[in-house]
Amino acid sequence: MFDLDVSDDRVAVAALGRGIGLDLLSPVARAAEKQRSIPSDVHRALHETGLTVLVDESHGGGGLPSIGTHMVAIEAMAYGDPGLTMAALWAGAGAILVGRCGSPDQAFALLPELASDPTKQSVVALYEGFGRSPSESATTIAKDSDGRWRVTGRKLSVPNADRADSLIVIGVDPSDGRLRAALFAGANRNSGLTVSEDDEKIALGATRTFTVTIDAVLDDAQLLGGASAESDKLDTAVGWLRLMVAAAQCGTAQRATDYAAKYATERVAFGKPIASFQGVSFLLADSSIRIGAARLEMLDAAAHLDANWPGSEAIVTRAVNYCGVVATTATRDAIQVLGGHGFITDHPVELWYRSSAALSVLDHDPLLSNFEPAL
Amino acid sequence: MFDLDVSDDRVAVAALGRGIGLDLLSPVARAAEKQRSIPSDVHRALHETGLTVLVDESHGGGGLPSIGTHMVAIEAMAYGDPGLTMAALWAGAGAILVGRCGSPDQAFALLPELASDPTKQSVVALYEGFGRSPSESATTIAKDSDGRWRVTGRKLSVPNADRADSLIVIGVDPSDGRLRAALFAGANRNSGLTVSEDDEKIALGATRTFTVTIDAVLDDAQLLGGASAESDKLDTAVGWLRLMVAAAQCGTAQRATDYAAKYATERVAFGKPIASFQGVSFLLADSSIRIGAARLEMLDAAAHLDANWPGSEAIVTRAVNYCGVVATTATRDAIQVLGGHGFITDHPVELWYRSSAALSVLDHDPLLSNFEPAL
Amino acid sequence: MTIAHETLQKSNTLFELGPELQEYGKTLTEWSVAEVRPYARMADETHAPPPNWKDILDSCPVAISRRDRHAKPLPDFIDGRWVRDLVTTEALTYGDLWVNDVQGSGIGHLTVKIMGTEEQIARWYRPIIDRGGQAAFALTEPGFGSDTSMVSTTATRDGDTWVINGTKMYCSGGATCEYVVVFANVDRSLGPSGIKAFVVERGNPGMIIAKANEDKLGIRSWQTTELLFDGCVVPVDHMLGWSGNDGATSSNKRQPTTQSGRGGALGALAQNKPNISAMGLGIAQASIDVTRDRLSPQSDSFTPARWAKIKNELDQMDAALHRIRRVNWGAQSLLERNMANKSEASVSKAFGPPTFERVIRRCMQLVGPEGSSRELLLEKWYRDAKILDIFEGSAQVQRIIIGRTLMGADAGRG
Amino acid sequence: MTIAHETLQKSNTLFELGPELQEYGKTLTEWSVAEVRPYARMADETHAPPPNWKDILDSCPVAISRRDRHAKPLPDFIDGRWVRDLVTTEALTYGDLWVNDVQGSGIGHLTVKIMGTEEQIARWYRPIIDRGGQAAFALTEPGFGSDTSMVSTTATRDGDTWVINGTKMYCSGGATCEYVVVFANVDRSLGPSGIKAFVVERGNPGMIIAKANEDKLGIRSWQTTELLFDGCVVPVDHMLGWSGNDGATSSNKRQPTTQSGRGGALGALAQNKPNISAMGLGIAQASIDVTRDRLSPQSDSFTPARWAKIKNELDQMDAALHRIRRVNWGAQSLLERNMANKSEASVSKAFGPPTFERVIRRCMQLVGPEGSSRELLLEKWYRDAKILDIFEGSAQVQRIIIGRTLMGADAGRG
Repeated sequence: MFDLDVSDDRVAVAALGRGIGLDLLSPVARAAEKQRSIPSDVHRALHETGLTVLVDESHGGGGLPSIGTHMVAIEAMAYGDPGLTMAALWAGAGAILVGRCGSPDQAFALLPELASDPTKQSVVALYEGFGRSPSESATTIAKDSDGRWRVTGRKLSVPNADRADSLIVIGVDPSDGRLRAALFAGANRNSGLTVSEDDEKIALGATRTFTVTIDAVLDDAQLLGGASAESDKLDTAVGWLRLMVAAAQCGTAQRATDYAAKYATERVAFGKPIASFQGVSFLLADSSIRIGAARLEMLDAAAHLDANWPGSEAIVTRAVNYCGVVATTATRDAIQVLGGHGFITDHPVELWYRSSAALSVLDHDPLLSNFEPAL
Repeated sequence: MFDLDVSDDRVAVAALGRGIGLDLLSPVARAAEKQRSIPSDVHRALHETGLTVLVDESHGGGGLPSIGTHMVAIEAMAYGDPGLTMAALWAGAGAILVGRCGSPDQAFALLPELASDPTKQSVVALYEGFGRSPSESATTIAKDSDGRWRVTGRKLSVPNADRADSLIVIGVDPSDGRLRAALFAGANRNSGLTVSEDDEKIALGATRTFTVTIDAVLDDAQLLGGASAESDKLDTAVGWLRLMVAAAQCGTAQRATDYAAKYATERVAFGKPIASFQGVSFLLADSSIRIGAARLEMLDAAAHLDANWPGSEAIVTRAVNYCGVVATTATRDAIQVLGGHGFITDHPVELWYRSSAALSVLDHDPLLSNFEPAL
Repeated sequence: MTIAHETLQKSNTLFELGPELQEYGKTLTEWSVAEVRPYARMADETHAPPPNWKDILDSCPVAISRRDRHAKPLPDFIDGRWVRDLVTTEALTYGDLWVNDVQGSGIGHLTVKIMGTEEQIARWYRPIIDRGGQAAFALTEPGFGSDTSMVSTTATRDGDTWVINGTKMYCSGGATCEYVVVFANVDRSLGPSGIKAFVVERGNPGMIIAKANEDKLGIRSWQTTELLFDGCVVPVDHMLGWSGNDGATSSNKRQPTTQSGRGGALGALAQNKPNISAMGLGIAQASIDVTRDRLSPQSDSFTPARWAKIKNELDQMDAALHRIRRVNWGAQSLLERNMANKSEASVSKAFGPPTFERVIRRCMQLVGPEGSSRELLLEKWYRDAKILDIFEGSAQVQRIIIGRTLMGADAGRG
Repeated sequence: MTIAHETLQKSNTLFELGPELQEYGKTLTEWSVAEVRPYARMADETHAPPPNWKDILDSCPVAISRRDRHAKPLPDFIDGRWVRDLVTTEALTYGDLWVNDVQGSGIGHLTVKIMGTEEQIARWYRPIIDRGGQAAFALTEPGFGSDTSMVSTTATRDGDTWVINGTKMYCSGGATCEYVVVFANVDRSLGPSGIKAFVVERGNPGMIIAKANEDKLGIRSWQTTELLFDGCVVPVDHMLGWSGNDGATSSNKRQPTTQSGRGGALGALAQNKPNISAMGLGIAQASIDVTRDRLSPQSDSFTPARWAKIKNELDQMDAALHRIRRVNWGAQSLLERNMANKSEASVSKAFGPPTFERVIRRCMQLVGPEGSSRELLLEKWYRDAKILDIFEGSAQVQRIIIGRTLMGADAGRG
């Protein structure tokens, strides 16, 4: 059935997230960008919320939320700052994969530490560019003739690949075309991985990213969930990670629009608050319309993932791409409303403009949106 | 050099065309649509202007204008009514091809009659659909083993194919991939042609159109310009015919925008002329911006044709398609400004909305514009 | 701040219709393609629904607008009534939208329900609900559309009657309905607050059908009537929301107060906006499907690059429509929870229609030179679709509403 | 109505640049790629032009901004000076737009030329033209941008001097120029007509550089200065358009009249709008070319459908830019003929910038995860491009102007 969750619980999760975003993240957003990391006290506080590094209770964590609920929380935190929100999520992303898809041994080896120690990181090497969805990954995890697993590929924008305690590489098993994940942890953390740091990005500076070239040979035990891992669980978990970006885009777009809306009611030109001009108010109304549609698309994708719907990958790809269109447009239009003030760092809108652009390139599929001249 | 013609001469041509459009065509536009033809007095008057059936002086006509000048005149006439303008142009389109590309015998056989008798028609079978430019035509004009020419193909939206005195089919010579034209006139007018009338279109009712299936065998004398015809002349002449639609789109778009602009200054809502709301004025300003760009693109294509620039086909295709985008958008937005009044036949805007749509489908290449959701 | 685990673990239910409602929509869609669509061209050409429209409606597998509908209420679904109505509208319109104009009862009776006294509701609302019939709504005039404060039709008190004078346009069913709810100003010195609603029954002297149906770009079969009120006299108790018992006479200026004003009525009627969007979904989805069905067998006639572009565009259109569908469902699911959806309904109305036009236009263009021919319905739907962004508030009007939600009452005021 | 045959037969000349101007543009483009672009990242990171910028400019094969430019005027072309300037701007910016800020002389001196007396022109305009130097323009304040009637900086007459108080933002070159032309109101009771322009020379006491360069999203190397005027005293004859000889004293209220008002100055400066668009053409075209060069060798890494889409999009971008280029050329060719181009210049400014943003953003996205990295200049150009739709009038302001051309003075007034 179609059933939009507008419950008090949902509202409470959003309020919690907004509180974190506005009180904890927003004030340090620019500092974090400059220092290229999450300030450690903020990192600790985020870790305590249980919303960034997700570990179930049996491994000492706060429990895993549903994907839909997590997206609500992420959107709300990104309303404070998308760069810090994603930095914290990416630093702990491996926990989701291990928790959902790992073997008991793998979970035991990694999760308690991630749950208890905010300095521990588990990251995922996911993106490859070229518009590829995970199932189109050119990274392969193939069983070779002696029964071991050969992992080859090249992953882009891998967060903290130099310092993370564990790193999980997503690839395709050429024997059946299904997803597999290779776990680089402990003694095997670096074997077969070549890591080179990327230049700084237009935004998201709190996360350092790396290009990781993989040419490794693994035992069954290094496959996430072992040789018999269920790939549909991995499909869902990978979709979850990808969709976090869509949720962050919604939060960014909403914040920029709200900020510009407030500015428009206060700024006077030609004798009136500029909000009274339809050239301004329609621009923001359009953003508002699009954000609503994007949020529903993102939550719909989350619901498909929560239901383990087959074929969720395409829905996730579409949601991520549409949210990217909406956020880059909304942050752009927010600057436009602020005019010259939008272009200087006295206001945070330029940071959101950069952040949405940086998020939009990660998982971009050229087939799902178009270049269209403005006129 | 870049040199925009803003001369008095150009202004005079535009004024002449506007006079024809507004005084002669606009008043009978709806009647012509209903009766499925150009009213005969109007047809005669148009013929006398020398702007619709173009014949040089040596064959008794008023002389051929440059393509650029012709486009200015067409745009201006279409400002009155695009359906009648195109109906008259299509009915005499063959004169351009025969005049530019025909052999002396062909010109002598056809042109004097076309110049003197407004009831004579010479039409061109040009469009095939599937986004094809003429050079991609699936209609072939191929020399067969006994030295005759086999013409096969299927042409869409051929104007007045039942009654026209001559009909020229555009195709490709498979031996060199260049354009050729086959002339069906006199005793050969119908041989090898199967003609079936199309259903009425959304607009352009004054022109009846036909689907023409061709399977004919011709002598050299039936090839336009003979077996040794210069295909680059034909390239230019065919480009000319195609570009007429772009010019008509500009005129339609401009008229709809001007009409809506005037309405917006007169119609009052919420205590002011609606032009004072940026939601209205920006819509029309955007149309105005786009029309200016479309007109330059159309005139640029005309200038390329006038200069026999190689590779003009692509420029013409692009101009035709952009003018289609601009005109369908501008007529749509003009209705939007008129609101409910735009939707009823008391105002002519709905006719222009339909006309621009009908023109936009004829020569549409899906690669040159995009479907893009409004939001 | 902590939140209970069970709260965090609750997931959204899937944004898919329940299987029963999906099946219902499919059944209705198949019926409308089989029974409604064949009459689309005729309806357009004759500017009227097909003469046998009642029989056609009776053939519907669901009793939506069958003559026996009062005995057989619509099925309930776990998705709720409002989402069911959206599915119904889209499915019916998928055949063609001539059916929408004959399928309902208009909105006049809904206005009575919102603005009327209990007595008036019993007299004019209940019968329409119980045994069918149509009730028209006359607000728009030649001189205004969006700005409903500009009503220039007047109602002048004369003893136990009101005398109505003025012209109304775009009254759906104005020529065929049982009664018309007419908005008129009882005292122009009061400005917009003098605007009241009156029931004028069919055949009431002084109510003249100036034009039974406008000559329109699209929805030609919809009967949009121009009504002239020329000294039209109605009993005093025909003013909605007022019993006529305040002792006022023609000579005194004291005006009765009504239960719910024009604003309230328009607000309540605004709940219909997502259904307008659902209509557009019907014809836009039909356009995509018609185009795909027509072009797919001809795919070899396109260059590979063009065919790839076309396929991609048709997929993008499907996605765009589903995005709109989701927004509509979302807006109406608030009603299901008895929550206000004013802004969401405006979003729905602003979001869909401009995209429907683009979808249908692009489909015509992808089909090519034959795309604008009456051989197909695309050209009709392109003409029909244009009204969706005009009536019940253009995208511009909706943006004013949305802007005000965002920025307060002055937003977009100009 | 008949028109002479020779008139009808006259054809438009081709909308292509003359071969000499094409060659000139190519030479400049190659130079800017070779000499300007390598410093783009540094300029962005240091928020300043490279320290050797004068040497870089001197290496230019054309004497545009070389130190010897006054001895070697720019070549003439049959296309005319204004189109040449557009070609120049696009070609220079194709390397990177740090160069635009150091390449010109600002617009302060042009304001002197428009508003000044002959004496003032000789004193402040001619020297800049003859020997170079920079003259800044200070109009915008923290409290306004588009609405230039809101100037709150004041100039108070005190004997033979004016005393200026207020804050100005976004003064290009405000910290490095020879003088600033400052707009201030001499009598706020007069409203906007009290706004006059004053020359304040570098080092004048009371003119304080509050911030030498704003911390900005883009064009970081451009020196946009915040100036504080705190009891800044200038001689009475520093008010443009007035000799100071009307005998007015600090005690009387009679205000001098100026030759040409704020409107005239802004109008004349508006001729620069197409050059703003040309700047955007430079970086947008560079973005397309960089993207095509980067992706083409990797084409096999894309699926055929994606690569076809990307190629098609890059072609569409080229076409969109050429459309903008044509509009710019058209607007400035009117100036070549001494015709007004107010509306056309606004069209040019409204048309280009929003599309440049979209081109560059899309290029970043097509490149993928590395598209937003500082490894490439796309991310810089995306940040830089945003200013183009803001300064010298946003697309919104331009649409007001265009709407007024179409519909009269009330259009878009709100």
